[in-house]
Amino acid sequence: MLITCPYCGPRDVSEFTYQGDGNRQRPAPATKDLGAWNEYVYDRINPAGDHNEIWQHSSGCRMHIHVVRNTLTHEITDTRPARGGHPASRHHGAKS
Amino acid sequence: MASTRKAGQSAGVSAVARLSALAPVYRPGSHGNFEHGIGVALSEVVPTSIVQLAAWSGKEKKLIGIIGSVMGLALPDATGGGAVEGARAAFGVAPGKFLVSDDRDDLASIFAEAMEPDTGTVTDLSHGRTVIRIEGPEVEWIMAKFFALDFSLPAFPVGAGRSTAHHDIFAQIQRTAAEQFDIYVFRSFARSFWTALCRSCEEVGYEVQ
Amino acid sequence: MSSRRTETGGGRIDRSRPVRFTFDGVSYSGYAGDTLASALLANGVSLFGRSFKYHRPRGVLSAGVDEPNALVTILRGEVRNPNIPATMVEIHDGLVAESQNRFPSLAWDVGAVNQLVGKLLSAGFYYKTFMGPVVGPLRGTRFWMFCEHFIRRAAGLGRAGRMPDTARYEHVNAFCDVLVVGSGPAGLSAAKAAASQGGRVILADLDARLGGSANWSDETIDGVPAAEWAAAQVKDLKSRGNVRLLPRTNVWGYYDGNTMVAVERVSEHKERPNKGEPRHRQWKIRAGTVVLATGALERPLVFPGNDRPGVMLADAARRYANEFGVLPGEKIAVFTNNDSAYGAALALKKAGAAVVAIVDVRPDVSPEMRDLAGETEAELLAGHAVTATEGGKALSGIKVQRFDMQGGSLSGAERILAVDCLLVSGGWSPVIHLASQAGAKAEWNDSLQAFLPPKPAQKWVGAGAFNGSFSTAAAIVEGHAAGIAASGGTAAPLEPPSVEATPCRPEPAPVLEIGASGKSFVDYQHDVTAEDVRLAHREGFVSVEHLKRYTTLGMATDQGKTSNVPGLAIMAAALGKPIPEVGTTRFRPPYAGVSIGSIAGSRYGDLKPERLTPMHDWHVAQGATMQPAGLWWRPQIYGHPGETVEQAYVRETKATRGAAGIVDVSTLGKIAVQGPDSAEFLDRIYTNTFSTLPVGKARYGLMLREDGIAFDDGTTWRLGEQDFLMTTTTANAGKVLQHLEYYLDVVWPELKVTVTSVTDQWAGAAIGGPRAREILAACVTGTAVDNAALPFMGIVHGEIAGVPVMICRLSFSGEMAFEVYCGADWGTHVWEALMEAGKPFGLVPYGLEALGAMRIEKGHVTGAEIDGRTTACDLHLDWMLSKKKPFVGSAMMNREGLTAPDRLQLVGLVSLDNRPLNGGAHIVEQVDDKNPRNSLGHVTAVCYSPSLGKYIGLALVMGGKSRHGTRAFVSDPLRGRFGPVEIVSHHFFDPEGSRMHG
Amino acid sequence: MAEYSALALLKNALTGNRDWKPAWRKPEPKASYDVIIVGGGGHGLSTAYYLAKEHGITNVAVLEKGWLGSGNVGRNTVTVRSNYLLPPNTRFYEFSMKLWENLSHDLNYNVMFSQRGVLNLAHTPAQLDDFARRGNAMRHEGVDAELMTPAQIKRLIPAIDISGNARFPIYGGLMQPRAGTARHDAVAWGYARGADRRGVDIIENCEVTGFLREGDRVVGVTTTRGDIRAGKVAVAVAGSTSHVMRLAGIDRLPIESHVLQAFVTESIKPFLDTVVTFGMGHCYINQSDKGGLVYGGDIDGYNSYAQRGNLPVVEDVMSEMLAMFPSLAGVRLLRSWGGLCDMSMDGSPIITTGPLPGMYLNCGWCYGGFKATPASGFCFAHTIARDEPHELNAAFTLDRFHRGILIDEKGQGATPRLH
Repeated sequence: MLITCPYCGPRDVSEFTYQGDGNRQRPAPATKDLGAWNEYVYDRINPAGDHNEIWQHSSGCRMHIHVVRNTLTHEITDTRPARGGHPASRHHGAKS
Repeated sequence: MASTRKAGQSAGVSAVARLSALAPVYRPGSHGNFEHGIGVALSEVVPTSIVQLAAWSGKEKKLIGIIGSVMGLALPDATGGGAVEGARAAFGVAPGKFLVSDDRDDLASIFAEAMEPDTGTVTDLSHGRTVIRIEGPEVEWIMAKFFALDFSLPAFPVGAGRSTAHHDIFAQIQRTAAEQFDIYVFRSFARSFWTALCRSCEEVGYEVQ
Repeated sequence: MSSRRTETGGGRIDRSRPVRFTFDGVSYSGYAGDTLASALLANGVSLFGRSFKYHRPRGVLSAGVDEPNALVTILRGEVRNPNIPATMVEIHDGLVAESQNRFPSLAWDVGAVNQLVGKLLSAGFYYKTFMGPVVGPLRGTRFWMFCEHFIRRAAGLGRAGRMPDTARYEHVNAFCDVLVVGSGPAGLSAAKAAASQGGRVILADLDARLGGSANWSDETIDGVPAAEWAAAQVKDLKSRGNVRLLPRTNVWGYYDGNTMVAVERVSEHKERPNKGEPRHRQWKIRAGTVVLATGALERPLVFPGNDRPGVMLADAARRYANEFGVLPGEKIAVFTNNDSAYGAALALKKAGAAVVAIVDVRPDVSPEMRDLAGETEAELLAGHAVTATEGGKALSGIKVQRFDMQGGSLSGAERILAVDCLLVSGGWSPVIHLASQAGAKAEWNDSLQAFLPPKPAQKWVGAGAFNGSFSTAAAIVEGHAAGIAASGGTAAPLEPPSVEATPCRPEPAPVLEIGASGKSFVDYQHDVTAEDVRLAHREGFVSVEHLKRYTTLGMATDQGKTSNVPGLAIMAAALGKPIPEVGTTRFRPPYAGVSIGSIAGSRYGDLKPERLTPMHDWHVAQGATMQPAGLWWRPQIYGHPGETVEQAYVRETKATRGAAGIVDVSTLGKIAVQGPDSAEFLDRIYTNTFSTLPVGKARYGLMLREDGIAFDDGTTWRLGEQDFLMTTTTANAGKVLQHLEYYLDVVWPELKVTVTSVTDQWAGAAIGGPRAREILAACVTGTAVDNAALPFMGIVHGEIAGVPVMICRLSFSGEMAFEVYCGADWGTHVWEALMEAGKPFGLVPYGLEALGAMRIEKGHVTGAEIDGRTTACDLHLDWMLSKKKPFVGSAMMNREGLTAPDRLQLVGLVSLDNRPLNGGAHIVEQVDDKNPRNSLGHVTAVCYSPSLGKYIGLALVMGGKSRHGTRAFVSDPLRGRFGPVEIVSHHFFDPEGSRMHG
Repeated sequence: MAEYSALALLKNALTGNRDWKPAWRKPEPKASYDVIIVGGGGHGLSTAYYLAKEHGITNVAVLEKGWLGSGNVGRNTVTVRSNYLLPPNTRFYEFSMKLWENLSHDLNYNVMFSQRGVLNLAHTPAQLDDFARRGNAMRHEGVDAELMTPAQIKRLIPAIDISGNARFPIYGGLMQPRAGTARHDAVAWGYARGADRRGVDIIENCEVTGFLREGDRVVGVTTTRGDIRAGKVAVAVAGSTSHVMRLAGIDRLPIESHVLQAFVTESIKPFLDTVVTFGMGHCYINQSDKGGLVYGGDIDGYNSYAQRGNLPVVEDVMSEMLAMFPSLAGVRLLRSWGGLCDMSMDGSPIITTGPLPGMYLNCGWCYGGFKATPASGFCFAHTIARDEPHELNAAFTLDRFHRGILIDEKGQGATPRLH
């Protein structure tokens, strides 16, 4: 599998570390709502289809990137720096 | 402010000779299948200073400018963009991050002076990286054994840099001539990497300079 | 044994270069260019191996990678390479090959007794028996294990050696615009077309000689023999700078992102490799587009006795004759369901064999085929079938009967024909394996009786027989189009070349099995018969996967290349359904077997690189015993002659507590945290506060995971207002860096902070003990090191022996101690200077054991306690949890499961029987060495404490703190160590810290 | 249906093996059942078997979307062990082990359970202490465990490299002698046949497309073969858990589906009689009765439903295998494949009532579900029949994640790729 790092270009998957579901929103730090924290840490949409996820180019520029990858075909349709913010408008996984 | 950073993030300057990580395994001479010629030559480059420069978002161009004035190198504003001139080298390794190396032993301090904190940070890595140079007609072939990168000249032009890894060994690579690459590896891994490199070069015949 | 070598012909062999080799200890000769199969056939050898289950004698079926029968072991000294098809072994002087799965010899094999009980050994028989008695000594699993012992010894093919393989295996990466797999006419044409577009092209083929079927097809292309045409194409490709040719290369895996994996047999065809040359080289090819021109494989027909040595695929026989100048038989017959075998018959006729008969299941044979049959002077038996074969270890004759293709019935008198070779053809199966691996289902084509490639799921285009286009002219045209398309170019379609070939319609008759009595083999190697397939049907194992798993059809080393479609056809007939409704199995990597060494590559023998500290050579020179710690090597002890490990660390500990000791701490993770928001960032990451830390001071910090569990600890030094140097445990250095980067990139991108690994930049030495300060004072210049200049957790900058150093006064050992950091390249210089300065004070170097002993005495936690399950409270680090600010983990650390009263808590243990404790022992209230139970927790670390004169340990014990002062027992049934301990506070030694605070 | 035995085999051999009957029926689905089990893998089938055997509930259907056993029971590396550290796991897997020890008889189907031992190699003293801790934990739960020295290991496995020259020398190992291997397909088929003989309907090629609801309560399923009503609906679909539960409106679970690859070499003569795991990295290996070395390593480490993996893990596993057995470099990999793993957030399973009324859930087996097959079915059947967990699965709740009562063998927290 090749992942196109927005900085380095297409690189082998072995250079990347999977950092999991990119749909999760960390609650505001002072939030006391344990339900929100639990959902953030433990609960996953886990779709069969397009999935928003985060990878780190750990054996490259070390940037974290948002990736949209189809979990049925492994086809990647979008990558962008995670620093660009949460791609909420491209929410994937609710329907699959 | 700059002075504290200089004190904190630099190993400093000394007349005491520095010990190469490769010392016991560095064996000058011709090795491997060299009867029909030398495919590549290996050497350790010992730049006195290796410094990482990182710009805050939006300050990348400013940093490139500072590198230009301190190093006398004009960096193209592109992925891995870099330039090399004798012992002076600079190349991009990550968004807004550059590795610069030079014979000047106080390069980290020079950059710390030249760079405002709101531009970015300066981190001295002079002792933390070992630089291995590989050159010769078979250089792309040997590099391809180690790294999953396209080493052809159009894909990896002279001066440009790339960050990658050979299994567990992180490496930053700059093409310093058409048939020459400088590989920056972590000092602690340098000996393992060198040994593996030598072994892979046996096939084409190699010389340690 | 007579020579079967023809007088002339054989484009691949070099008759001027004879080669000597041995097979089963007998010396033979062949020619350069021969395969082991062709050379042995030329020597008249017909028996090559024994089948898996019934140990039936087997010859050579094919001429390529699909070979199910002729598997051999290649010996290189004591290194054994089992299960290699003789058809894929290029002979060289000194080659040593052995047959397999026979005892005592290939000709006389006792395992052949299995044939006598063949009906008992039907598919899946082992599921129905060997269950053994319900009671008695063989109850439970014992009876099965007793039987299994013998079954295991009877099964298996070749034998693997025990001597480490000394050959070299290597990887290389390649990038290209177009990878062409297969170098037959389609592949050559594709490569040429793609190369003409200017991109980078790689052409790979399994075989040593490029050209594929052109090398043995008897055709002419544009007026020249096909083999010459192919050679010219290859020459042309070779001359181009943008083409790389990879013969002897098995492109075995199609992974995501058009990542293709191939293994090249670099040197195994040579008597000895060049210096540094690998045996196998794995190519990882990232291809823009792949052209699949992988051709097709001929299938055998299923009929009684179809596995007799001498029965051979028709095209393979043609290949032996044309490419190797070898006649697989002198009197041959042909048995076919399609036209292609006629051309093979003619080729063998031309090469000098007598063609006795062509048996064709089809009643209506085209006039062109009748003409061809006439040319071979063979009797044409249309509407006939072979119903049996005769002979022992070689074919002597076949039985033929009239055959009704519609009903499958046999009629009329049985004729016996004396032949020594039977060529069979059951039609062709395109090699669609890579396309299937790429992630899509194959599609059945009824007229071709074959699975054709699926729609591409990745970037590939197909050409030639792979697509089901079996004519050479079509292959060349398709290849050209594929090459252009793969390059993203547009060009006019190629004018079809003029190809002179024997006429041949590609559609076979839909007959793959002749239902006569006798063992008819579908999967040769695994001895799966047509009856086995029908038995699977009777028992309900009807889906293709159940069929495969129940009968082991297609699971042999050839992966069903020849047996897949015949097996499906028989099942489909039994079900009365069309073949596609039975399904096809998904092909998975590898296409053909690949050496494990080639996939491991350079990591074979090495696995992981070594990480060495700047002072490594010094430690080794001083006789330190080095110990792995992750990838690092660290000194365990600096043992004196005759010392045990315990004696050494006790000596080192005593010396440190009595005077001074020094330990290499360069492996601690070090991360430069820089930028205007660094302090804020650390406040969020650590449980305690760093924004209040003054410049020039260090602070011990604790990090939690988001879920509230303890993650890592270490000191962080404030070197400047915006500059921190964070240290981590050795083991977690990488994980902590990643943790920090994640929060900076994903969670708080607004923070202006950079984090950089500087572990390798700094050599670190921790020097501690009552004399440590004096030693520093004796060698440090440029700064004072007294209490005022360097208070506890203070940092100063100075020089040692001309080298700038950074010294922080902190303590892991519990002594007055200092961590001295300098540039790594000066590490040994500074270390030696410290040793020299320490000499008058009794300074000793100490290793991990003494380090461990001293930290246990102090009750400091490490990875054994911060094990991913413990909380700050469990470790009595709750004093570090700030209540003034949120931090990572603060929201979740108080959940009910993390605060339950019965959680394991850190305690100290003192051995009350004055015997050593064992790490990993458990703690119980009552010892029961016969029936250990009711564990309360476990021992995490142990040592002899020289300071206390006792064996002590740390443990995680249920409700630990409330047990202080109580008695318990260690229970270690694994090592038979039981004994009383007192549970105490984990602060054994100097709990007030008066020594380190000085 | 006829008993399987050596005698039956002989009798049938004499009649040309023509009288064997299907191992299980192929019934049409009925309009309703007492219990529907979604998922015809090992766990679903064993659940059906124990519902019938232990609880007398036989009006049961097992619905399988493809062919029976097409999930993980048909694509794992066949290891059976109970060498766990944490008591809830140790007890559960040891109970499973006891069921394994009598399973062939119980099912009248030889599942080829072979107690050849499972050996974990340790490469540092700290790792050996860790293993001792685990072994002692097992011994305190009544499970067999032994520590082995390098010399003992060499005697057991002559081909292993115990030389101090190895990059990661072997300091010792933890052995569970009663652990071993079983024939994976036979387990599925044996349970299917056993359940079928007790009246359970096993319905293949029947994909669940939705759940029938009355209010909150689940009262049946819609399938590609029509609607089927049921008193209780149990879900045991491993890697497809999130997908199936989403059909019931549960859109988030503490589960990620990952791909795990497995490998087999060509057949070789007996080389390795024990299951061995490599400690510096992750590689486990055994040799099948057919002679193939069957082995695997880590999951690929990203969400996937593709049943196909990628090259990096393949290379890692091969390298680690050769670190143990350097003589195997020339032996050839024959086949690789991928399976879906329902990775939970603490690495331990979930067997529970709910999350909706009328529904029962069995999932989160990560890549260790095969050895659990008997106990999983046994406990899940109990949970379904009694509407409360068996004491052995009482800890395997769905709400334990939120409550922080985790069963985290590896101490990796909510990072499924690391479990």
